[in-house]
Amino acid sequence: MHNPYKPYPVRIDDIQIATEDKSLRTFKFVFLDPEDEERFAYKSGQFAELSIPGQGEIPIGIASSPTEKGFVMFTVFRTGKVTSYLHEMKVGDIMGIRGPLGNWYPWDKLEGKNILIIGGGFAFTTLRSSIKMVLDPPNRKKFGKIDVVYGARTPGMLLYKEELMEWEKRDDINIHITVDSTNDPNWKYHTGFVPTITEKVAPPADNDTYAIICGPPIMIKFTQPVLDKLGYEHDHIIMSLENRMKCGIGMCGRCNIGKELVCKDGPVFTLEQLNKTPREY
Amino acid sequence: MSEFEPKIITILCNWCTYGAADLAGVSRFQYPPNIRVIRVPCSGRVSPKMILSAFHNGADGVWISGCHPGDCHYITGNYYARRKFMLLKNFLEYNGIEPGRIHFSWISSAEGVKFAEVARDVVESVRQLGPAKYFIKKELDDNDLCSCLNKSNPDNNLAKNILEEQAA
Amino acid sequence: MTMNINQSDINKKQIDIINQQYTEKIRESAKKVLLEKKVDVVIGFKNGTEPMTTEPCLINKASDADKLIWNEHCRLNLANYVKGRKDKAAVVAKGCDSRNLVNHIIEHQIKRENLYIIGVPCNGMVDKSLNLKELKVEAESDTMQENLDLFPINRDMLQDNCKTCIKRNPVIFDEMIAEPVKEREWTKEEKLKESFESVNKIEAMAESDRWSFFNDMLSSCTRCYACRNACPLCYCPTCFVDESRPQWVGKGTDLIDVRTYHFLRAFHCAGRCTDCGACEAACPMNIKVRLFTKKLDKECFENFGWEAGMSLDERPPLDVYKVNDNANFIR
Amino acid sequence: MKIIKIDKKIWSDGVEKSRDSYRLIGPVKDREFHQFRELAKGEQPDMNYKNSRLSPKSIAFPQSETMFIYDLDEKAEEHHIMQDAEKDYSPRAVIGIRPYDAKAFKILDLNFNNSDYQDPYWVNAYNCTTFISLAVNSPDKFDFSTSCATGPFDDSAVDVLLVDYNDSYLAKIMTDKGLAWLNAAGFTTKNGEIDGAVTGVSEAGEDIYEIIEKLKADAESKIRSKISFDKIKEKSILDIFNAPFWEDIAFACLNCGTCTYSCPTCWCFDIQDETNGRKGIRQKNWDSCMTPLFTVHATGHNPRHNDWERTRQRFMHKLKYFQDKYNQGIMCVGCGRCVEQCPANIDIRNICNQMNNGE
Repeated sequence: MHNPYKPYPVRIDDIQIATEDKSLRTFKFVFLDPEDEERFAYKSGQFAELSIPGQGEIPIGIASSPTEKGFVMFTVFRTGKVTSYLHEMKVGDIMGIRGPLGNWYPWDKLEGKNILIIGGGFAFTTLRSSIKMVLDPPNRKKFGKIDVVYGARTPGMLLYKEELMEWEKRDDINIHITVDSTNDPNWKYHTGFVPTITEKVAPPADNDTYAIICGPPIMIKFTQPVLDKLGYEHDHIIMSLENRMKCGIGMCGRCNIGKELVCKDGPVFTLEQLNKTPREY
Repeated sequence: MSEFEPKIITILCNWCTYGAADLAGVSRFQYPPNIRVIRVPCSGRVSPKMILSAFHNGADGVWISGCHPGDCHYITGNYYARRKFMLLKNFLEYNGIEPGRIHFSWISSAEGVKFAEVARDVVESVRQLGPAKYFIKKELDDNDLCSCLNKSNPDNNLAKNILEEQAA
Repeated sequence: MTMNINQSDINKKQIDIINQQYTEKIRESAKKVLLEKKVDVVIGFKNGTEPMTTEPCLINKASDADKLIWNEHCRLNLANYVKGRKDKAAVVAKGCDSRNLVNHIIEHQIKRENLYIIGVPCNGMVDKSLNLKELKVEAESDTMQENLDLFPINRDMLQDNCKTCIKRNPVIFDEMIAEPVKEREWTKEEKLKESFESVNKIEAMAESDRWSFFNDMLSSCTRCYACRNACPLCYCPTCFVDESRPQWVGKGTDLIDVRTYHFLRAFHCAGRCTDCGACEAACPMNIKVRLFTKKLDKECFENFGWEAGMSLDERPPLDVYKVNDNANFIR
Repeated sequence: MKIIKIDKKIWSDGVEKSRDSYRLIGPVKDREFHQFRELAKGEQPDMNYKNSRLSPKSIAFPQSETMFIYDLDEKAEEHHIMQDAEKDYSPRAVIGIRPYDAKAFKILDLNFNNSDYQDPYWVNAYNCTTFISLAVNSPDKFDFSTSCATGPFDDSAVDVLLVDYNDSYLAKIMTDKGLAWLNAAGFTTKNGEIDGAVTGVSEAGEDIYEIIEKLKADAESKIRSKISFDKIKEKSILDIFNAPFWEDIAFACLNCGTCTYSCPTCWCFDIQDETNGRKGIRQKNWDSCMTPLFTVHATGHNPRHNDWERTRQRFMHKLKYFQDKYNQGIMCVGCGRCVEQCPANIDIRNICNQMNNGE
């Protein structure tokens, strides 16, 4: 019997400081057993449990794209016991990864559609995975127009800045970067909160346009009315949730919102689905 | 027993006894190497959680030392600590810990000699008692064989007997 | 009416009469303070869903006042239900509840002016495990009511802490629903001997016996934390058992972790515990957890002459010191 | 399905004999209460027990179970890699389990064993267990199992249902697994023959079905508390979730874990690492939706911050979410443990009826 609690052993291959305040680091992991990489086949939007023996496990969205081979990547905010420990770990250290877990953004349904991706702060990880996947040449033609609104507090808090700059230059994706504020006189992108920028740049709502939102609760709270105003249907608004998790496989019982388990039935839900559940997230 | 070398967790206040330990060191007063020093700002900072943690993790004894009454860097920290320690010591003993496992002292930063002397006494007293017996976390291992059961100790009905006796 | 009644003389019928009178007075007071808008809510007991059970309840309408009751099964400590409240609350309080209200006030958990204390002179609470023994009758049996009618309340039937109660009447109150009951008068020596008898017995054991006595006593503990949650003293935003950096207590079933939990929980109540017995009343495994807190009560009484919750003007013993406190255990 | 009659005189010898091929688990009195635990050699299950204080779910879902072991010593081989803990899944028989407690295993199985994931610790332990159940002739006053699609004589989740009848146990053999245990106990011969083959055991006569039906009807008639949940199913989750009665229902609740730990169908758990020196274990521990730590985020945000919200979660899970998710009734077998043990008289029967009938 496959044991879903057993992590695949991995080695830390690379660690990059991701933001100016050093509260986020990006880790690249390599599977000790190359066959585990195949077993770990994932889709953009899924998450995994990072497992550090002696410390515990944490559910983190997968930031690498299935089109990137040879490693999996996660960007982790330092906050609790396990993440603090992880931030102290070094390249070459051995730990575990358990997954992939949860559902993913509905890529089948999104084929042939325009996609508006809205991200805020360090919830941009699975969105980075999504953008990377969509921009992969064999995939790009499957989708319509791609717009991305991504905001952070300051320029230094933007994740994956080099990639953002690259995407900025492309003409098969519209990147709208914004920061809450900056004192950089040369800042040539947007300044302002994500909902405001979304209202300005979002493509018109129609049956062929879907919005994917991932960000802090406050951003989601104020973006949703904007999308309503723009006329986005609730089944066209796709959101990714977070809740405290342990097992990641729908058994331990803590992450539920109503009868849905965020770890297994989610983390991706349409707003239409969420409207029917208690807001316990 | 002669080969037994006790491990003593020693919690010292920064302003007095830690200084005394330093002084004992630079003055080359001999004291046994069995003590592992943890420095805290004040003896008032010491919590019972720390004492039990020391025993969980294999300490054979605990020694806490701070400034003499009236000399606290924070004026009154050790006065409060004194009341707490008295209850703590008595409560530990009530739970079954032997009296010689836990020690308290006031040693000023000028008392390097006293530091070495008390260190020797503490180590000796714990050595006499032998390795710690209580509050030690067990070796971790697969516990399946007992884990399918609700814990129970059918042979030991001590509590029941005593309580019944009390009820009678 | 004065109720100078010797516990052992009270039988079930008398108790019923007292309960009836108390209940009526409590309802009357509750109605009055709600109608006069002296308080926003009244916290008291209502009947439980089974005979000999009660449930703490909150009412905010005078028309609901008739839900309130009083009997010898009102074991839980209602001070536990007022901590942190911001509104004005009336609380039905027996002696020990009032002592815990005093604690709350001096520990700044609640303001005296937000409380209206409906004082209840207490005749003691019946031990809940007696219910099980005496009244574990089969569902088809009609003997239950008979059992209830014949049920005499004597000292043997009281829960342990009530047997050695030092304050049956409320310490502070805004009104009393009956004349105070007689308090037991005893000397310090009598107290040390009788009130702490259970502790004295354990102290008399050999060290290793004490260790195994408590191991055995706690072997059925599931760490449901009912004892902690029923205790009015336990209001830390994060309990030490939930701390993760560092994690002081393991979360498995290791008996050492169980011992550690009970040790630290009791120690945290040192100098604050009123011996209200809510912890034991709540324990689903009927573990005598008061044997821990009672030891610390004894220490505080013996060394500092302290009994918790008896006065609004004195600080608890671990919050104060004397220059000449006992130091003979310190080198 | 066959019914045999086992004389009580030969019962304990048979139980002891079955030990050769089974680890035996049964109810024994431990201080005040009965508990299920592994029976020591020569120890018999107490067949006159009323109810065990904790449910027997720990047979396959222990309060604390080691999943993996690991070594943090970099010099050790395979350091920092989770290794499977050793397990003993040799056949176990649980003797005297109440029919509704056995039924609870079916409910837990929905959670731990589904088409997407299988919890190997649960699945293996459940599969290796034979349920020799004992019907309840005299249900106690907290029992409301008949309202919960089970009951004192429910044979749907057991391998053998024993009925205490005068000087005998009537054994209803429900599965091959059950027959195998009866064989091991020597109550039947190897090929399942009975009549005349074993002293003290006889094939029950035709009238036995009627006798059992009568005992069953008697037992069921003694159960007086009833709950209904038919209307809960029809209402929307949000309607019940937002109903005005929750704060009132939950006022007395202490948010301790008594109900969740004693409950045979509460399955929530936690995963924890424990390290001693360089060696450690990863364990699966019971957890309770009553504690704030159950759901608090690392940021400090807690979706169920208030005490009463956690109480609501427990009852919504058992009586509504479970119904909606699995369409197999409620997540409760009516054993009455939570009602009996709750320090604050939180009574699931009342709450269920309120959810069913309330606004």
